[in-house]
Amino acid sequence: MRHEVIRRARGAIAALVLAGLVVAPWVVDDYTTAILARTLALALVGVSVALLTGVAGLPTLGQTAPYAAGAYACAVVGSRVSDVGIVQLAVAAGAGAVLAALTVPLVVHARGVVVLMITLAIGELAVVVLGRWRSVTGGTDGLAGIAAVRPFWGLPTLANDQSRYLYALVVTATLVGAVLLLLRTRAGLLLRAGRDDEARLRASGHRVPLYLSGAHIAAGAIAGAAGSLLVVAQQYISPADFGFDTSALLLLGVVIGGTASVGGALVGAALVIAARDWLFGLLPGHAPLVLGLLFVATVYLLPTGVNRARSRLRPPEAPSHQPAAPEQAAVAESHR
Amino acid sequence: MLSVDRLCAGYAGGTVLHEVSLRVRPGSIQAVVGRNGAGKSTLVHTIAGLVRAPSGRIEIGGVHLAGRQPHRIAQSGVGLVPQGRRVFSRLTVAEHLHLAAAPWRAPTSGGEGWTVARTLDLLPRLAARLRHRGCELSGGEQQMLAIARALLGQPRVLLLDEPCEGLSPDLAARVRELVNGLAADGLTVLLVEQQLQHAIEIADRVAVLEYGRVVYDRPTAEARVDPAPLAAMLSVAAAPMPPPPNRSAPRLWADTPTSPDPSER
Amino acid sequence: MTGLLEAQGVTVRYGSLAALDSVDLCVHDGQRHALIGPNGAGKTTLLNVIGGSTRPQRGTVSFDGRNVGQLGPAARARRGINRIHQRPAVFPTLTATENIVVAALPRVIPRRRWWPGGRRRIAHHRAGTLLDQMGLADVAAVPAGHLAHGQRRQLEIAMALAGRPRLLLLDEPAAGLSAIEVGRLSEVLRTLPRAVAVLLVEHRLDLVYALSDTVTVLRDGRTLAAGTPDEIRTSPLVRQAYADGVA
Amino acid sequence: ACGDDAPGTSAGGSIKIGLLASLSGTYQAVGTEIRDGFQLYLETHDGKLGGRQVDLVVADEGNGAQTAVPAATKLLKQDRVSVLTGIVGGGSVAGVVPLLEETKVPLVGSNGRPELKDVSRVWHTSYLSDEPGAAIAQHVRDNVKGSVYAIGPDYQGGWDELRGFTDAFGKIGGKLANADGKTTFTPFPATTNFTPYFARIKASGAAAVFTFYAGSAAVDFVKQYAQSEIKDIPLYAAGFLTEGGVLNAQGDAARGIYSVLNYSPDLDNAENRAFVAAWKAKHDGSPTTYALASYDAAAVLDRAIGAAGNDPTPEAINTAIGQLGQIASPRGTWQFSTSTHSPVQKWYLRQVRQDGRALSNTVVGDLATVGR
Amino acid sequence: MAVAAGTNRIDPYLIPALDGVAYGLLVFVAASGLVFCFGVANILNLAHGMLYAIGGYTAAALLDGGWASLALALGVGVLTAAAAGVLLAGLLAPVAAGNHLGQALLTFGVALAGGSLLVAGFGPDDPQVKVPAALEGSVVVAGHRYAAYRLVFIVVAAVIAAALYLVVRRTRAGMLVRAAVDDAEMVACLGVSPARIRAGVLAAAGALAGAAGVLGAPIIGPGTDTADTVLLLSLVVVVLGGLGSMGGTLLAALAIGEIQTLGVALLPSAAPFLLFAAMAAVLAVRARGLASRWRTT
Ligand SMILES: Nc1ncnc2c1ncn2[C@@H]1O[C@H](COP(=O)(O)OP(=O)(O)OP(=O)(O)O)[C@@H](O)[C@H]1O
Ligand SMILES: Nc1ncnc2c1ncn2[C@@H]1O[C@H](COP(=O)(O)OP(=O)(O)OP(=O)(O)O)[C@@H](O)[C@H]1O
Ligand SMILES: [Mg+2]
Ligand SMILES: [Mg+2]
Repeated sequence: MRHEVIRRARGAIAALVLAGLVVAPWVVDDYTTAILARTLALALVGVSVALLTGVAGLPTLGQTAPYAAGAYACAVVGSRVSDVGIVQLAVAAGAGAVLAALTVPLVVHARGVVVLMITLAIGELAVVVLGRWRSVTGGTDGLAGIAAVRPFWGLPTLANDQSRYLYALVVTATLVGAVLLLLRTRAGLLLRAGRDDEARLRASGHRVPLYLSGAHIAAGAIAGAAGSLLVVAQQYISPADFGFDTSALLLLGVVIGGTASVGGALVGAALVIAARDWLFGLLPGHAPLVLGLLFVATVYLLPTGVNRARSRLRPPEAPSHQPAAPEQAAVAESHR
Repeated sequence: MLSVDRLCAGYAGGTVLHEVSLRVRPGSIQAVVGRNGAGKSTLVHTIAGLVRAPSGRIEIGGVHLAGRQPHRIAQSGVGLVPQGRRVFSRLTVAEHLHLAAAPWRAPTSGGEGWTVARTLDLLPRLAARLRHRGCELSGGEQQMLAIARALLGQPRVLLLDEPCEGLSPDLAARVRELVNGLAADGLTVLLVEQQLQHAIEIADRVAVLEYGRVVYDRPTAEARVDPAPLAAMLSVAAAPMPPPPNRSAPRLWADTPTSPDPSER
Repeated sequence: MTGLLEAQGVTVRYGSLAALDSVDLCVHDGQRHALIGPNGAGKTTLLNVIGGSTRPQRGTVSFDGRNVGQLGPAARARRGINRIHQRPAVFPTLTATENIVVAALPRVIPRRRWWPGGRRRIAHHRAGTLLDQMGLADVAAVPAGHLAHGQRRQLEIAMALAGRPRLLLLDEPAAGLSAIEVGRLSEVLRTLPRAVAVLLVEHRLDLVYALSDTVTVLRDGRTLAAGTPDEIRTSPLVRQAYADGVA
Repeated sequence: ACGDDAPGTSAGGSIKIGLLASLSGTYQAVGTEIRDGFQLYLETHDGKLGGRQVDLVVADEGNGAQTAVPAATKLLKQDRVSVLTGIVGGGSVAGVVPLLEETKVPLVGSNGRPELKDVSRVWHTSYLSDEPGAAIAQHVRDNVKGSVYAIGPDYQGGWDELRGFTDAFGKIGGKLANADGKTTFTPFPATTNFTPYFARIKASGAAAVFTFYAGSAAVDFVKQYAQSEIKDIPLYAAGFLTEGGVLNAQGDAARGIYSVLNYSPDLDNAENRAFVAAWKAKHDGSPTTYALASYDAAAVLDRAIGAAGNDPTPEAINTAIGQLGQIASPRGTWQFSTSTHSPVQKWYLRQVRQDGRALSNTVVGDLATVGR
Repeated sequence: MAVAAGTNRIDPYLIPALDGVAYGLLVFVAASGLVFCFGVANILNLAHGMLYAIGGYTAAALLDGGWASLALALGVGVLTAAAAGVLLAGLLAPVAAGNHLGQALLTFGVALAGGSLLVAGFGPDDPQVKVPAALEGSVVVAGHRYAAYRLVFIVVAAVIAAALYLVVRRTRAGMLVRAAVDDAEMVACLGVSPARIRAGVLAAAGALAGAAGVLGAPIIGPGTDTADTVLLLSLVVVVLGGLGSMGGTLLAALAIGEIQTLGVALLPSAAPFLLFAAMAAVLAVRARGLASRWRTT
């Protein structure tokens, strides 16, 4: 059976990658380790983006908002309350979840590209707020000099790149594992069903908005946690870290990874971010050019990952007797 | 006219059609029946170029078509009434007709060409719905629209995938008459039909598809004489078969009082 | 006694066109009620109104004695109104089994609530039996998007049954089914528990007469006639309606 | 985890210097000037600083911290440079500082300069963002009969530039025309259309306008100003409004604008004549303050590395910079302030005037010497 | 003067209001390419901003203050951008129609690469744009001086909007484009190549963007981040306008214009939030409205 083989191969590759990541800090130099740590944080946001975009069918450009909320919450807690990683992680996740919960009313009823624009607005607004709320965020110049964390009570603080990286790796692995488990349950099934044909899901008695809200909040929590990882990895945060280009790159990374697969999203996002950071150091002045060409190339190299018509933002109009999804109705409006 | 030779086709999931061969003479109707999932639509789609055929030949008037782009095939005179209507949901009925109409394409069948007016008085219900968009039509109306769309393309070869699905019995009967008449005008027709009776009623040959293989392909005359084997193959009660179609005079507009009771047919 | 489903004075207008014009319909517990009529008569629209996906301009729909006019499709489904659509609607990327599981979940009550995956296991079991009943066992693991047209219709019927309906709305269930599958379908419908009421829209009149105990005829959004199959079969009015439906 | 050779300095008496500047994105124009300025100094001093062959590693700062930080990490942790220079954005500097602390490498910045708690390793050859405004306040006070409208972009740079002016201006009894007496800040970089603000200025009855914009925003502002109904109200600005490439894009619209800056190509001193000549030999157009600051950064390093002895470790260079004293420069001599580690320098009043075919910023007077 | 302003409260808002209209129409013109490409033909083209920039740089390179040069720039800009559009269509070939995220990936890549090539070609500094002297000056409206060139867009926008509407609604080509959105395979079965349609669409979209780039250059001039600005505004307009309805899009553009000008003039403190807050609110409310129309549980 072909699928079987593919699944096995995927498993093997995943195992290899994980092993590689574990030994990485001892074989590569500090720079690479530092970059990797930072990349892990962003990849984790990528996972939350995939959860919404691919699994729940809410393509998002706004995950930078809960991400930022988590990061700043963590920074504040770190400098004023506690330097214990677990605490900061919890607070950050909480902050992300709360922000996501607040924005639920904006997104649950929208679909496709409309969600994309609403979330984009949310992200941009978040950045503006960060820039002006100087007492807490330090304004557009950002927050520096954040105290190093200790993963757990009684453990030493993370003083060097290796330790920070390993901390990020452990957290990321745990959270991704949790997400994968969650998707194996009924929740995953229902989300996929909703993405396929929402009207049908309703017609068999499911509370779709409830599920979507749940997914949105969960994604927010993950992004928030990722935020605290960024603080640890970078010891500095500024609104620039949460700007539009970050969310755009993350979305594209997720697309490259094949929207519906969490593992793919993780890898995709990581690759895109790493490529960017690496190129800006390596090819001063030509990074955007090369990055752009890479994107174009991936479309041709990864036909299966990208060219599936499934990841459409505007599904084909439903047949007459199924209620049209809001956005199609929007189209209908416009065509009256 | 339309000939399919040892055609294999399928999807990523696996091969569906195994060495299917059919030969449809000009002006004749070839019926294809078979269980759900047997491969009928796949056959139709492959001929229309919507499904790639790794091996086998598809010829129309001696021209090899397999592997061509769908629009090329359509240009060479193949009309399709797909299963499930597939009308354009955002276009109004009028726009459908305007789009499909190809007056510049000479009517290749013997009869006069199909104009919007002619299709409308064949399917009067559409005339009353000109401003409705595809997604605002009832199932049957969509089916009518799909038929009209195919006719307006002035096809030489017509592929009908369950054209009567969702049509009221009388309208279905009228559509069968229409198809019959078209054949009389020299059109080549491939008709996929679920109800054997209806297939036999107008077809010249009937083929049975089973798991993507042609397991039966005979003139309907034989089936009329001895329906047993065919009926057995489709495991239906061997009901008395309808009389052979009268091709000489298409009775399109002769109003035939039909009743909603099949037992009276 | 009052019916399980009562629709009164239901009117649905699309611009100038009246798809339904003050239609009354009453379906009793366990009744097999057929709804026929020429194309565009308003059958599907009526099912949509009952199912809750179309809101009528006028008229009330009450189910099980309660007015459900304000409820959406999901709420009605949870109360026991399940349906299949005229054009088969399934979850294309989910396998046939998963499709049924999803449809079954809302009405599954696990024996041990705290047991993880309890609901799922029950739903899976139900899915297995339904697939066998509908003769889809051999495509159980195929993504619904890869099923043939008829197979999808069968699958959606199975999904509707999986929801443990008290009222089953069937919009042309036999359309596109081959002889064998039609046979199987009528078998399934015949063997439905009496508790389940069925509202059947169908153009295959032989099936209608065989399966239903009451028939309502719609035409141009109005109730033309209602009665037992035999009355309808012989009514010249109905005959005329169909004939006109053509011209 | 790898090779612990003394960072930067390697056998052949050469030294590794990292230059971080925006070579792509919004600030590319400034970034390239900064790179060219530094390279010009190297070329005119046969590739040596402090007698050591310079191995210059350039990295792209991009649009801000999110790209600057990883690039700086590469310079500091992979290339292990012994000095970092350049950096356009204040935010980028803020983001790089923690890395400097960690790697104990000094930064000789040549542009952006945020508020910093600890400047022990941070030096700037440019200026503090609030200095231009402070320098021109007195002149505006003396020459404008009436209140002045203050408007600027809504980000750290804008806040500082305008605070510099409004504070000094207020101290000496100047009055702002702004409705609430507070500076008007426009969303940045979102604002491309300034006419609504011009309407408010008109309504406020201001006798002059003080502003600060750079890059595209500067072009939009000036062009729209010249077409607006307040085009006759004199416009005073921190120099960057009409500095470098933007002046060309603004064209005639910029004519007559007053600006304050620490440099102008037509300054008359030996260093400047040499500098401008060398620059014009390689590039078309005159050098800007950005290029100058970077050129001076090289000059600073030249002397500091020379003074740092035969093992110029980052630490040694850092201490050496602190003891440089007066620095002769195309902008006139200046020196590092001991408290802020940025120049104590003279500021000039310039006006956009016809100069041959092209428009240019001509010095029309000296302003205060500023620096703490 | 302060008194005058005091006596007449509306006066200071007159120019912003008028400017809001002109600016909104400019935005509409800038977005028109995307309106057609994404709104109507459902192809998500993130390189739209780059196509606009092509027009802008052409204008900067060719305009010398004479009318002839304006015509020339317009011609060249339109042609180049249209050609770029066709190229884009070629690149898009392997991406399934309706696979927006795939399209986003590819076109975003093209935008990045193309954008940096443009900057490499024309230099990082914003170039100067010399419009004909007649348009350079300013006219007096209701006692206020006002940039003449901006008024030009009232005409241009009207023309483009009308043309788009007619083409999309009335012509066979327009119908084909819309049909291809619903079911490209069936369009093919009518004998028309979907690939051709796609190429045509992108060419047209390119032409529109190019024209907008040339005409808009004096106001939203070419520069390092023109592309992003234009793309963002265009996306907002298209989605806010309800994906493909010409009337809706015009309204959206005008609304954005007013928000960016009158809104700013009325409550400057909220300026940075206005645009996105308004957009999110409107979209969310509309979505909820539609949702409640077909009744979520
Ligand atoms: N897109 C697809 N991808 C993979 N497999 C498919 C696809 N479409 C159909 N199949 C498979 O091909 C087989 C034949 O399908 P097809 O639609 O041709 O049957 P059919 O004879 O038309 O059935 P029906 O009478 O229900 O229309 C079925 O087993 C189906 O599962
Ligand atoms: N969304 C809509 N907008 C406008 N008109 C509609 C809409 N939906 C249905 N109609 C019209 O209402 C009438 C009834 O449609 P309905 O689908 O109920 O007919 P039906 O009885 O199901 O016919 P069929 O047997 O062909 O399915 C049709 O004439 C159709 O054109
Ligand atoms: Mg079929
Ligand atoms: Mg119907």
